[in-house]
Amino acid sequence: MPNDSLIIKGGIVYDPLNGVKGSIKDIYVKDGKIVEDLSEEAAEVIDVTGMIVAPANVDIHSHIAGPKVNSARLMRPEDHLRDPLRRKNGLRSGCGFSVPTTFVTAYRYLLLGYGTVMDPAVPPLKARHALEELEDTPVLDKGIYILMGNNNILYYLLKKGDKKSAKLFAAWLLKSAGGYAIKVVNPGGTESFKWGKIFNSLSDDTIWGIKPKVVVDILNEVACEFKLPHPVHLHTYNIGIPGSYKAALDTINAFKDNRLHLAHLQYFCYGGDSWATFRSESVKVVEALSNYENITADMGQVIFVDTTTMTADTPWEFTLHKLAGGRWSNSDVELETGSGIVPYRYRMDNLVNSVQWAVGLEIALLLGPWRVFLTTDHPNGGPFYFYPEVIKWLTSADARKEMIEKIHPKAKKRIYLHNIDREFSLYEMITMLSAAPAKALGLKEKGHLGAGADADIAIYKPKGSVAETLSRVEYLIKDGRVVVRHGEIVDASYIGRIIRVDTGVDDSALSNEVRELFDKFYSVTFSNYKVEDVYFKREVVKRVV
Amino acid sequence: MIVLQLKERVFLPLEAEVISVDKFAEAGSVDRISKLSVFYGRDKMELGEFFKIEGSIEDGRILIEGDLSKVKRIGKDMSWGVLEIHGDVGMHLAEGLRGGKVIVKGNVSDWLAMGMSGGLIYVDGNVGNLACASYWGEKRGITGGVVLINGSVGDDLGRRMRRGTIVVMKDAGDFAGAGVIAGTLFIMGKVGKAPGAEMKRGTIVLLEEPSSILPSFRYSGEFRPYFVDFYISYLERNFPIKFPDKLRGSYFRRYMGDFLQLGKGEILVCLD
Amino acid sequence: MREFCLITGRTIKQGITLHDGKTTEVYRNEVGIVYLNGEDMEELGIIEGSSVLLKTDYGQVVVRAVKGDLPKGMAFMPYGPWANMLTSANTHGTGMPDLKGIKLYIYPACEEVWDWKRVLEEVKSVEG
Amino acid sequence: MKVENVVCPFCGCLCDDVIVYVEDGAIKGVEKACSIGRSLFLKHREDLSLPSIDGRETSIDEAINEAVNILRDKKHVLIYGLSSTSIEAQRKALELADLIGASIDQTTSICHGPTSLAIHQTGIPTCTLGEVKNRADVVVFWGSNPLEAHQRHYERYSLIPKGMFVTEGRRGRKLVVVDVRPTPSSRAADIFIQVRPGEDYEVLNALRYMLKGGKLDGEVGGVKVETLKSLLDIMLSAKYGVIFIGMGLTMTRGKYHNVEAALSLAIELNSHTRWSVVAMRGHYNVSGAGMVLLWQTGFPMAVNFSLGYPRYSPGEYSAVDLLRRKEVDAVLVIASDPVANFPREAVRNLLSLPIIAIDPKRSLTTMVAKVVIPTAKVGIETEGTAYRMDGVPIRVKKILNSIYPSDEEVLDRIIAKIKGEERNA
Amino acid sequence: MSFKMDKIKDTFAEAFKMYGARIIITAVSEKWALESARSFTGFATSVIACGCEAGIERTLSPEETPDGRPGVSVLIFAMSRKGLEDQLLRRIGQCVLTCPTTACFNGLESEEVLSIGKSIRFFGDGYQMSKLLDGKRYWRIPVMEGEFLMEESYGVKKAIGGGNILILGESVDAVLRAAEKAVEASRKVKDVILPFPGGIVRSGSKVGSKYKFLKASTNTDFVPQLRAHTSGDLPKGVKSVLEIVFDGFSLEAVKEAMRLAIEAAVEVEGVIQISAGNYGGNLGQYNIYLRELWEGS
Repeated sequence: MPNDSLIIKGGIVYDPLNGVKGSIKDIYVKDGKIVEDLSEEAAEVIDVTGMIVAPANVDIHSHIAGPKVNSARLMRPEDHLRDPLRRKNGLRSGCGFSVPTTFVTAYRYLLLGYGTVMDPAVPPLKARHALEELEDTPVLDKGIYILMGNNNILYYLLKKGDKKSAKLFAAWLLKSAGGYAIKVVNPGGTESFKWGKIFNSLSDDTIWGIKPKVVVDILNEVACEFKLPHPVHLHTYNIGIPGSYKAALDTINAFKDNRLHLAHLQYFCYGGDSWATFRSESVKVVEALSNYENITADMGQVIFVDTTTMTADTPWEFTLHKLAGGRWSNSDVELETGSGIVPYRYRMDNLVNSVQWAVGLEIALLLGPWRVFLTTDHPNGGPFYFYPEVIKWLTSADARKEMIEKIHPKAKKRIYLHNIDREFSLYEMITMLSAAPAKALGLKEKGHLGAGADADIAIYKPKGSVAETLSRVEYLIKDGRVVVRHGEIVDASYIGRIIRVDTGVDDSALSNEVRELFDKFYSVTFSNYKVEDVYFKREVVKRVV
Repeated sequence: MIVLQLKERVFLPLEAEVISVDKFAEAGSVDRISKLSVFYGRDKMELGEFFKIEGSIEDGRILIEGDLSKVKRIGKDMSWGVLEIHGDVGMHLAEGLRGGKVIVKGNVSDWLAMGMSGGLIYVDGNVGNLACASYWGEKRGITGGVVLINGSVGDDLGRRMRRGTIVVMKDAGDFAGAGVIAGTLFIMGKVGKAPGAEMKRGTIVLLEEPSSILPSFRYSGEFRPYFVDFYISYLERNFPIKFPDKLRGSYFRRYMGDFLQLGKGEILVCLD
Repeated sequence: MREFCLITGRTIKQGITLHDGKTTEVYRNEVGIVYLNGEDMEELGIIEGSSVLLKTDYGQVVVRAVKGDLPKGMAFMPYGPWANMLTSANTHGTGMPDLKGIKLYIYPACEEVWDWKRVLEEVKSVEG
Repeated sequence: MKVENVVCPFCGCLCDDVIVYVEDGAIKGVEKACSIGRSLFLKHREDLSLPSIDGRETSIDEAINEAVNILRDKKHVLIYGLSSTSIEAQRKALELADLIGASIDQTTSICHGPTSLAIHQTGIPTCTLGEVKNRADVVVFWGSNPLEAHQRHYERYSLIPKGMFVTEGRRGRKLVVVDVRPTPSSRAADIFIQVRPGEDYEVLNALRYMLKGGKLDGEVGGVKVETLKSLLDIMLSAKYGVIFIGMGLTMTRGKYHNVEAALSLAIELNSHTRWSVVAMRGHYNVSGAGMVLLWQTGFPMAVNFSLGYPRYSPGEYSAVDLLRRKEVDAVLVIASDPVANFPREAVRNLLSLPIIAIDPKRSLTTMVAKVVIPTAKVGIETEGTAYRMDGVPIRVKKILNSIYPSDEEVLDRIIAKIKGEERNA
Repeated sequence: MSFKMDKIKDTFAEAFKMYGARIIITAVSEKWALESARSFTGFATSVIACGCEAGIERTLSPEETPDGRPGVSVLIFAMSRKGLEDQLLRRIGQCVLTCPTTACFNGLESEEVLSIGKSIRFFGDGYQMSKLLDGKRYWRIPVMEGEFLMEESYGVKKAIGGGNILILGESVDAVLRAAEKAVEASRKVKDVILPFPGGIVRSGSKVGSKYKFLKASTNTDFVPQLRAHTSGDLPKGVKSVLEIVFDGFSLEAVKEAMRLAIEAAVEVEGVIQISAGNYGGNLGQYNIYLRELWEGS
């Protein structure tokens, strides 16, 4: 390490979790952690007088690595062609745009002030793949959520009524795959698509004869009983279609008693009964959510760019392929899940896209920074490095007005955004980017600058507006190392951590039946299934029992 | 006019996208032009290290002489002026051409005019594969301009072209006009396998019956397409090109397809 | 002169002998080989196991001729240095050379099946 | 010692149930592997390469130094191979390519490269081999011969096994083989369709046309239309169908267009029932090489770093083309044998260039290389990740020790030396 | 010319602004190009009742036409853009599209254009095809005979209508002979057409009528047999009057055509006077003084 002690001197500190709201104070760093005090002689002093000092940002939901991201890369050479990045300062070269290469992903996140990014959808069978990509996504701390909502073994056990085995299996799966949280995507829907059926429901019988709600309930119990730091991360049914808000209401109602995270909520706030009557129903969803502090969400904001959609919601991607035409990739992963990919361009002159754009902002502005976090569901709504654009819209009603003038003229009658005056302050924005998602993730050492926190610190030079200020860091300190200095990456030579949970459920806890199912139906042997420790070169294990 | 002469043969690829009227005009003087950067393999070098450069760019004309078969990306994104090449030339010639003329007295390698949107290319020789083709994964190929090739071309001519006119006076390889969205191709020699595969709209005019027509194309009669007379008159009058006499006023056999797509494209085969 | 269609591909024996080593006799026996249709062999007067000279537009090689279950007019060779004496390096802009479906001419030969050294000599022999 | 669940590092099947018996530091027995896999394990110490420079035996260190000298001096190096080594080594190869502004290509360009090209154009509906085992009631092998190239494919994944929803195994499946010639694989088929060489595109085109309701008669590509009609009926009647595509599509006339047609057929069939396509990848980690290339550069093969950033151009930066045009001045071969596998014209130019060969085994390439660096065999003497043909990553094992460093280590040392850092051997 | 100037009345022709277009009709032969052109220009004598005035400008050799086939150049004038658009649609649709082997091109480069092809293409019932060449769009509309090729857009520009001369003479024979000569002479001029049958009109008109529903009526002042009721400006001995009307793209071209027409007519025996129709300068924006036609020549 270049220097294991740092004093960040004279900055204007924003630390929402500790209630610090723009006080001038020094931050002390030792051995990668924030400490109470430090002697000045031993430490490197970085004078940040006049600059904004905040916890490094945390992205709760961004598809940056793994099989479907790589499949998307394969599908889109023309997308990479437009955004090449040269090798310089010892950084690796690569390509950007909608599915950036791993190094470029890391570099761009770092310059935006991020220290932690979570990939939200990894099939356990291919977890190694995600972890390998994350190893090539340097500096950032990363975690993966494990897809379980369509797992055949889980359904099999539930059908048998063996809830205990089901729970143990889920906990084992999370551990075996090196996951941080349980991810559920259109429960029952992905499996049904393997049978050629489009299935979207919580309460209808899946092809297993089990209602998806039962599966999510069990997974909620797992999250609860095993004290998982992050609750079930749920992408519910009916994504993206007219009337999807009913699915959101249904979902909220079904799981209102649990901790829960609703992924890219924006896509579940649409009204209307056809594309022609497509409209925002964000207010209804916000109303339903306002009573349940235990449920968080992220935006899934839409940006008007050519991007690549990808999700484990395979029936939805197939539907989108039929709607949009053009390329379609799909990958069914044995017994577990699947994924679909469709390139898509959000257009300002498209009424539906215009409404989608507004909806994301509506829910964020109405529910506030502690409840809804900034994401674009990268790259589904647009690449993550468009976040400064989103910040602009969240922090400036004028900027929103300007956009509303540009979008489809009929959109205004279908949205609420023009009625919302709220503008997030710098403090609120920092909350939304760091403190709140870290809290929702249960990452106690992230998202704040109190003693004991990881020394992941973003330092910004104040510029004309909040959005401009937050658009690029002047310094980024990661684990106490100066990664960005004077707005340029100076050190990206280490791989960052994998943050995962250990549920304590080992192979021995699995019933013989599960082992038999495994041996019979998987195409890899049981002993070659579990992700080996070698894939966690630097890791933080959250032991939860 | 500015004249570039290749000093000696190069063996490794020389990336010379700086050779274009736009970039020369921007540089201004011969001195500054010769300092423009090129890549020889991984080495960044100056244009003047490879070429003897004389003249002035004021009239927007460039003449290059020598065996340029390893020199790539000449004329990238050029928008005006005349670029004349005497000698064989390497890959990616006139990529993204927007305007002006590129004239080659020699053969051209693969990937001629990818992403072209306007201007004229005239090649008095043969052209390689993927001429005027869409980049991998790109929905659209060239979106305009006129490309005249006096010799033959390789495979995948005009892939997914959106607009524009391509004339090949001799043979074309396999999958000529694959995925054409619109535009017109004339192939006045033999054509390889599967012309027009996946084409949506657009026209492929052939002098000779192809060896086979895909099952997804349908025979659609014989007729006199008067627009062919118009096209050849236009092209012959404006460019140094002469179509076979047989074409004028002729009847054509029409195949419509590709019915895997819209089925609104056509292959017209000139009848005797 | 009759024209044959050359197809190259994998065989089990090629896969097995690969691990003996590419310079070994067993490898040559299994890879320096062409499979032909029985009737074709009779027509050409080629005796099972005898040497044949194969020629394409891209090169020539001497290998052992063996009867195989093939349609008439087709010749099959396992992937390897011998087959690649006959294949075309033209990739048509795709990176994939023409490795299957090549026009082939077959002549009886009295020469022994080439070994890897002879193959490399032949590679170098013609200036391009 | 009996080692169970060993992963076989030969073909894209990456069978992970192999049993290997080790005695006195050598492999004495192999169970469950196919005949090629057995040969690989049992003969892995035969015909090994030795460290050498210009044919003169030397030390690993000297060979590495000589390699560094070449790589440092040359302006445009081709790095080629990669498909038979670990992800770890492939990563390093890419880092090296980025560092020295090389072109890097992997064996897929002469294997399933056209499949990648087709995926760029259409996308691909695909699945893991376990889905085939559990669901597929119709499997089509098009231009591939698994019984010779992927010997346990039928047995483990595609034909024989009893799956969760195909409980009868072989009896629950229809096997269709499409090829230009009868093969052992076609003999096991319920339906064998023999296509005239080079006309697969037309046949696929006809199937797609009929799927869209088009009427045809006579024959296409040497196949009677009625036969195609019945094939289409079988395809439509499948609950879950899988097309396995092989070199018969990628290497013949039409190349990526053939694959594009196969992918399009599968995509279009998905409007009726479920169909997937799986490419029958050859080398055990050729998929992985593509994966690493994709996540580090955005492209699956044929990448050039001359300008300091990745550029992709098959037909330009692909190995055969670079050699045919002689556009490189040195070649670094990692775990591959281009001298044996490339067409003559490309080999001729290759022989005139300085070659650095990193390979555990002797090959025609090591025989003519200027520098040979032997390494430990991945999957026997060193561990690492490999990706099965369906993209499932599996950890290959270390069973024995080697006196040689791994590919990863060799490349890492080369990189360090070029960067001017010394790294301990 | 001055020696005959006394026969030319010192008056002016009153011309007005119109919109004009040039259409080039080609076909396999001049015959069929002409057939189409005649049909196109038929019933296009006067805007008052025809909606436009049109005429054949000249025939074109294959070298002169866009598609290398024989062709005819046709000019058409109307009082407004809209009117012109309407007439082009009708006439191309009914007289060119319908006529065997024809193709229809724009013959006037102008910044202002009318998109006609985009409407007529629908005749193709979805089977029409578009072609874009050198920035111009063309439509290929399938028809039973083969295909109808037409350009999408036609240049229009402001033009002059109603340039005219009146030939006053001592007999019908004389004025007709003179008028024929005048027509022949003026047809050499580019950019001008003579819209009436054979280029000649006998029923010159004045603005208005005693009948409220009529906008124009016979030009009483020049009707010899109505001398009893009129002002008596008509010279003695005039027994018959014929008019030639000129429409063109420029005042210069109209003037040139009028000048050549007068020169040819005035020489004919039996011609007493060359005059012109005007309405005291109330109708048109242009007053073309006959005697000034020779100024500068």
